[in-house]
Amino acid sequence: MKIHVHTRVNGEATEFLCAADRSLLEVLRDELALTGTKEGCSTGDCGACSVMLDGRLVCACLVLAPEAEGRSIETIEGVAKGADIHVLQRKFLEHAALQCGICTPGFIIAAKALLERNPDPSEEETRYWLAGNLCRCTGYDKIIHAVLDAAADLRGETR
Amino acid sequence: MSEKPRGERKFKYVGTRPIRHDGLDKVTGRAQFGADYALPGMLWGKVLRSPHAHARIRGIDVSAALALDGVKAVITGRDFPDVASEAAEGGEGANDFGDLAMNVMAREKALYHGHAVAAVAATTARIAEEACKRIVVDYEVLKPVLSLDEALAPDAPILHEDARATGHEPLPKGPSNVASRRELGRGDLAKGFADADVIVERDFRTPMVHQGYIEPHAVLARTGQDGRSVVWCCTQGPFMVRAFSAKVLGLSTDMIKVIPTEIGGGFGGKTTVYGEPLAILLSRKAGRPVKLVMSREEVFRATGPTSGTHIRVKMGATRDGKLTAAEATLYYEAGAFKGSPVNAAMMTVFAPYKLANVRIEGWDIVLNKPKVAAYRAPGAPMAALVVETVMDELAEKLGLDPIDLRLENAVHEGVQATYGPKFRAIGFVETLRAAKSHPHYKAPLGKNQGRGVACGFWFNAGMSSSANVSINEDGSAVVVTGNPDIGGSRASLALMAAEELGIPVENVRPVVADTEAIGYTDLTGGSRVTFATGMAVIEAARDVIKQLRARAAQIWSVELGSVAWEDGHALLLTEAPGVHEPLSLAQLAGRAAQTGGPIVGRAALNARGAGPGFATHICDVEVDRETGAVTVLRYTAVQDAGKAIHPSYVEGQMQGGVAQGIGWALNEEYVFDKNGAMENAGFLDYRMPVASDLPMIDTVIVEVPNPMHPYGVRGVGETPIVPPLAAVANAVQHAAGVKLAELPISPPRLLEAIDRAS
Amino acid sequence: MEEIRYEAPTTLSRASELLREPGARVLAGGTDLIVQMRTGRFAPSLFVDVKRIPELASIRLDPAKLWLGAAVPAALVVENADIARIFPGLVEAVDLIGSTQIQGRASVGGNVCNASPAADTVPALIAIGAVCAIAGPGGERNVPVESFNTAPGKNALRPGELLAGFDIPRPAARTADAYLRFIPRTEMDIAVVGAGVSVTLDANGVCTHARVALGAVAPTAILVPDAAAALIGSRGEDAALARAAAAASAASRPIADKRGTVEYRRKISGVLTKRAAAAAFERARGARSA
Amino acid sequence: MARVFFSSGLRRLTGGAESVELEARDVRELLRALDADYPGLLAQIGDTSAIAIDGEILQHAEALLERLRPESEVHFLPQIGGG
Repeated sequence: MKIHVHTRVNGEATEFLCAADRSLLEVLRDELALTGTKEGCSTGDCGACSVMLDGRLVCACLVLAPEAEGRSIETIEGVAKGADIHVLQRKFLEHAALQCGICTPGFIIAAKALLERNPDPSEEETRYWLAGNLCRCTGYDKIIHAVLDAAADLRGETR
Repeated sequence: MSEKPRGERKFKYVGTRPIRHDGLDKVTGRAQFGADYALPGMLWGKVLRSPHAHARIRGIDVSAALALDGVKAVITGRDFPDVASEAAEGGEGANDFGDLAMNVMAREKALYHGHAVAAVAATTARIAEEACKRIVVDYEVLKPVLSLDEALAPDAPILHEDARATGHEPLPKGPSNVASRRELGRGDLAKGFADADVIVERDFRTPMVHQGYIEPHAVLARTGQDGRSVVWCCTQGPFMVRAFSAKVLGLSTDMIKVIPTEIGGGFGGKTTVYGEPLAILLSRKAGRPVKLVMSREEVFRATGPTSGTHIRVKMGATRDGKLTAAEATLYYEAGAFKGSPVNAAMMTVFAPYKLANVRIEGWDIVLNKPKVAAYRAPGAPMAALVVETVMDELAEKLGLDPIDLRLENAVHEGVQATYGPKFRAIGFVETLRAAKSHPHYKAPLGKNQGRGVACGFWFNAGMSSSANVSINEDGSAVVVTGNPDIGGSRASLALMAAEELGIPVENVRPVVADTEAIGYTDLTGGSRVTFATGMAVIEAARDVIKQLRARAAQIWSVELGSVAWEDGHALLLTEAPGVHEPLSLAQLAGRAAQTGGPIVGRAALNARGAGPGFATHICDVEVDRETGAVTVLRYTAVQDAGKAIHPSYVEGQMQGGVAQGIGWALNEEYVFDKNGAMENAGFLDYRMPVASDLPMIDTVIVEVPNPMHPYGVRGVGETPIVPPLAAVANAVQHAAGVKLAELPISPPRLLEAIDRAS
Repeated sequence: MEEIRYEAPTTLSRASELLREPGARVLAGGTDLIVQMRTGRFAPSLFVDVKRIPELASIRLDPAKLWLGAAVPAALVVENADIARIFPGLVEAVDLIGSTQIQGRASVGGNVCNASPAADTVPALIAIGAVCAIAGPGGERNVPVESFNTAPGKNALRPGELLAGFDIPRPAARTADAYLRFIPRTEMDIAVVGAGVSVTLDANGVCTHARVALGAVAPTAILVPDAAAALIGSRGEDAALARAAAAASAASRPIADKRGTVEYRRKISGVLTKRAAAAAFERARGARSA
Repeated sequence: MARVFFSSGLRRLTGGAESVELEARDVRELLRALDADYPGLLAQIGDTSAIAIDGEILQHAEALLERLRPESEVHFLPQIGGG
């Protein structure tokens, strides 16, 4: 017996059917074709599947799809508003903060959650907040620069 | 078109930092990676893997799996043709097609825990998993070989009874786990050591470590009624996947088309095939598309780590710091099939130094662990670890600055490398000087803090590349190549095309084509893309320019020779300027039809003249003497890039290599239980560095042009992972006052060393 | 292959009913359960999502005690200024549960019920004398945290029972707690050793009451009275801290595994006890002046 | 006369010689000449080795037709791969 789940994804009312043991990640990718949310481990250790669930940063691989009933979900596909990309997305591009790019959606979702909570994070706060997002290409250097620069930009400063 | 004298060339676009062309898709989630493709009627594949590290497969009963509703195909070793032993060109490292075929699907024996023994395609992933559980495999469990010492023991179980050691005598007679033994060297070792005032000897062991790319291997295969297969997969080499899969399945190359998806990291680990041939065979059997995505656990258990090693190095030097002799013995784990990177280790181990008297012995050993795959400068980092810790100790004993000792012995143009040939123009000395004059090198250190220096070398590769450059009607350009973009190569290739054509890099669209849309191209590896494929792009762009000049000559009705190309315009070389206004690329493109049709430039080459890369790294650490915890405080990497086409991505390669090297030095390792099962097959316990583990990583790009490349480019991707193991180890040894003999330098191991020392 | 079911009851009684079904498992944050299911350690037939039960989802601070609902996500605990002020050690422990993403889901109750010897919150809760409030068919019963877990992966819950939350007595004056764990990385790791300490000082800064608890050095987190005794009567000077450390090392009965050897865990339990105690004394002194 | 260098591993087959000069226009000719002078050497080198000609490292197969200059230096190397 599949479960009928009603939810909002990136602001849009979205319904889907799923088995009780499906993860939100599987439903986003395989049912809703929102493949911007990536799977790196399915054990909550890499952060590639980071999404916002009712305004909370979570790993979609560790959320059961039925739990999304009545909840709102934000994925990487919802970060850019129409033609305008988010400051974080722009800064990741300007700072060359991605190499292969597989971890990038997760980093942008997680960094956005950080800046919404803390508009002026220190380098250390940023590194700890993002410790759940693995990147194997960059050594994190340019990612941290991009996030701190985006924060400054959002504060109206120029670094 | 005359090439400006090397080094004096002024670049307009090369060396700038434009936003990569594929960037927007990757920050918005639109970019499609291996697992992001789906097709109507698609089945889900799942692989059944051996729960034993060493076992004879007596029989496999798949009937219960086939009986399960939703199961459409099951394959085992019996469904594959026998593939004869044959050296596999086009991949990385020493591959053998016979071994490769047995690695993707076990036949008579399962040779490591996680070795594929069967695969299923079903309508859902859950059904495929359930079907795997219902496959009955009759194993005769054999004693596994889990360490180099066990493998070499006289009574060791033998992995491959009918294999014999190759290489240089003396070799074991009869069956053994020695795949090969080789010797390299020259001069008089005994005399060299006799001439030494100081001799230092070190003995190190390093564990298997994984490339750790974040994207698990994924493949989607579709086979038509005509038996032709189309394969979407995340690989470093679509042409390699085509060739290797065809070989393993006994198909002709033209039966397989490979469409490379975006690739989520590889570092060498995606330079061979695992699931690709399985998905193709399942799709042939089921007559429906099959998607096969590895779990993270499968990636760790069944895809290429790099070798665990045991390395001994002995070096001698005179009082004034001249190296007189060097000897190395290297034992490298190949995993279940021959072909560790020990050869490269033999050639790189002493490569940075002038040495008249050298002896290097390299052993390639098989044991019941996953077959190793290439990993960033394969074989070199572990060898450099030992040599560079020895150099550090020599400097200490001689009372010399560690960089000065290296400067005293550093190789340069014209010096004969320890592995044979003479070096062309190289930038090793320049990296040492830049490191020595860097503020980091003079910065004060606090209590329990230490600084380490280490150097590294990597050959870099050339190999085959094809490129097409076509001009659009409006004068913009499309650059088509066959190398998956693993770290910004689209941008650097576009920059080179823009430089030649004289148009803004934004007007150049770089495209990664499939195996039927571009000429043969070797894989994205060996730090070759910007060098070799870049060379092809430059040549193709120059082909375009030649055609553009001809079109202008036609329009002006003058000789081709009197038309030059400068800054995106054709100009008439004549005493009477202004007779003909210069024609822009856009103008010429607009008149293409009337001057002979579309303008398309082509190049296909086997790039010669790859320039060796050298690096010098400085690392500061702090040690907690009560817990053995190590904190990396500061890190500076200096490297000769020849010419940095897109400096941001050169820096990125350097920073990424350093981060991987730090993980290798401090925490990463394969932990096996007594039966050969990996105990830490996940990101929680296979400890790759997280953001809070690392400091900012400073980079200094040195540019000593490679004389063999039109822009002076050298590969940069691999060299950065060579020095960090030693840089970190040297720093820790100074901070803690201990001598290390094993990686990783994990807290328990370091605390033990500290307690022993005090 | 029979289908797995999912229920999200809104009352304790309904949850307790559902949990009587064999194969039913409580789903709180899911950060342990879902991984264990994927790796085949459990094959639940029914998920009972308890996050919609008010008692389990609430934090309540009254003059006598703090009520911490079992299903409250770690992030809400870490962000709660009152808890941070009163129980800094507990917050330190909760803040060590996994990544930011994990803390958005993982609950203190789940961390305790999972009964991992290395769970970070358990020693911290033991140090501050937290009590488990268990709801079930036979009504409510209370069990001190130190006796809730019985073995690795095993706890005191009976069929139909679930952990509703924790009653944590508000500390006396000049009382403070601290929690430290050791991991090889700075984040994303399982404790090699964890140490929770709570001390109460008199007006002269002399310790009158102390509790020391260790994680990851025995099948379950352990209370170490000898270490506490070493602190009582002291001002937290080095000699006392050293005695507490020795007591902690002596009390730990660790196993050797991929995360640490026996000797190493013994040593580190001493080191962390010393450091956590020093932090607790420091805070308690501050609490006095404040 | 191209000069061929032998690493220690090969020297037991060259009577200890570290290098020899040979008359050869390309690598293929050079290998033939070596085989004539040092039986077993070619077998030892094998067809999976790499060959360095004046500093350019080539896979055995792609090296065969390389032209040799009178002052060319040739080294036999084990095969390697990058990542």
